[in-house]
Amino acid sequence: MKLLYFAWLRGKIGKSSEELTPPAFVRNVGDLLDWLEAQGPAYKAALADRRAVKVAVNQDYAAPDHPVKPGDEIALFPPVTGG
Amino acid sequence: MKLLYFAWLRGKIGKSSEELTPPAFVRNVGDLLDWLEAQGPAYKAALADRRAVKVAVNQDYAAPDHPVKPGDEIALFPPVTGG
Amino acid sequence: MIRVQAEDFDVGAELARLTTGRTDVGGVASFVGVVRASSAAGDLQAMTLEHYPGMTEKRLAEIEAEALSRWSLTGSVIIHRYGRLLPGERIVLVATASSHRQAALESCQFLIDWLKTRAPFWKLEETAAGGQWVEARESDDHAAERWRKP
Amino acid sequence: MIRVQAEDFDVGAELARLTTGRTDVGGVASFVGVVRASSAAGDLQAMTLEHYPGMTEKRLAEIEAEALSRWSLTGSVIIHRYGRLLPGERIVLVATASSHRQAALESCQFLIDWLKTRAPFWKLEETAAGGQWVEARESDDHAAERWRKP
Repeated sequence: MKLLYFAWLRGKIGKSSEELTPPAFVRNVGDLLDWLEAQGPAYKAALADRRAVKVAVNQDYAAPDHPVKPGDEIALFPPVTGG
Repeated sequence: MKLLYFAWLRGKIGKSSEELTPPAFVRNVGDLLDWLEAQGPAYKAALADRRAVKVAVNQDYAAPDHPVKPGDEIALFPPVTGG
Repeated sequence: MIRVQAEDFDVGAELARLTTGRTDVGGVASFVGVVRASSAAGDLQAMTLEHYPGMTEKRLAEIEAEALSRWSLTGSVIIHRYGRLLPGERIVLVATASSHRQAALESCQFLIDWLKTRAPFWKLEETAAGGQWVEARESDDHAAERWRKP
Repeated sequence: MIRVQAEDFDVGAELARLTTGRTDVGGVASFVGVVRASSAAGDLQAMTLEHYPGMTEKRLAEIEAEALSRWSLTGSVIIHRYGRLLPGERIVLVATASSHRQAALESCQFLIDWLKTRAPFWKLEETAAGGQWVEARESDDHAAERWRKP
């Protein structure tokens, strides 16, 4: 699946996107964040405050129980501040 | 005093302004309207529905007990409908 | 700034004036009133706005001053036309600028609500049936009432 | 109509587009957001707006569709810029047109409130101390919440 990172999440993780293939037990957004957090100190720092991380799956806002699957575009970003 | 009439009050009274010298007992807006109403059928028709007549004395909205005196500019008009 | 005039106005230029050369403005809210072709009286051919020269300017200045006292604004403008206007023509512009969006949006709503019930303008609608003075609407009174201070 | 772009926009032209060639519009409400020079972080040198190409357009279209379903509007426009902007520069325009002023004013407020909490944009403020991401404000959440349907 394709991961996208925005704003300070992009800064902390150190890239704006990457192609990842999580293991099979990653079935939803919550699983994905748990797994990502274990991928190294940069991810751990970025995801430490889970309330500050919003997720979109295929460009729709998604809750932790939203399913994820190969081919999805999954974006992680802080609460929005436009307007 | 100078009387000004606007919108349908101007139409009913048949003029947009006039100089009038009411008798001494006319001391406030209410007195003035009572006296005006007796000045002929056009005035009577225009002032029949007193709630539909708003008054300004020297360009400030004025209640019936607002004093009037020689030299005042007194305007009669229906409720406003601008904007 | 208030203006009462027969001529049309340039909305873009008026709004730009509220921000040009300054960097303390966070938002500009505006409302433009336009002549509609359909009215309670039927299909409108034109609308004539009568006003009370002198008092109209005085009341608009007063309404603007009230907005400036209630909200922290960096600027405001009220332009109201008079005379004969055709459907689609602009009647009025109210615009407010502030460092904060909510102050701009609220005060803009306040200005148009108060203007509708306090500024001496009267609308005459021309339809195929002739000219007819528009009656004041209770809903406008209610809209203005909600801004009354306790 | 929604647009997400780096370039500035012409407010007068955008508002005129909502009324040109039609006579069913009674009012056009608008809000223009502008970069302020002072922020919580200090004096601002610039602000950079990051967005999520694709999702941003999708969310804005959704927010506009929601406004069109809640109010009887004759037209609407949302334009949001991205990239590096200097103090005094325009960030966003929302405008709504309706036969009735209240529908235009309310839906304009709704659009800017929802846009602030739902459209994927992030502001990076540049001050003498460096760049700092703006934190979401609770007051913006509250402003958006009041439009939630029961």
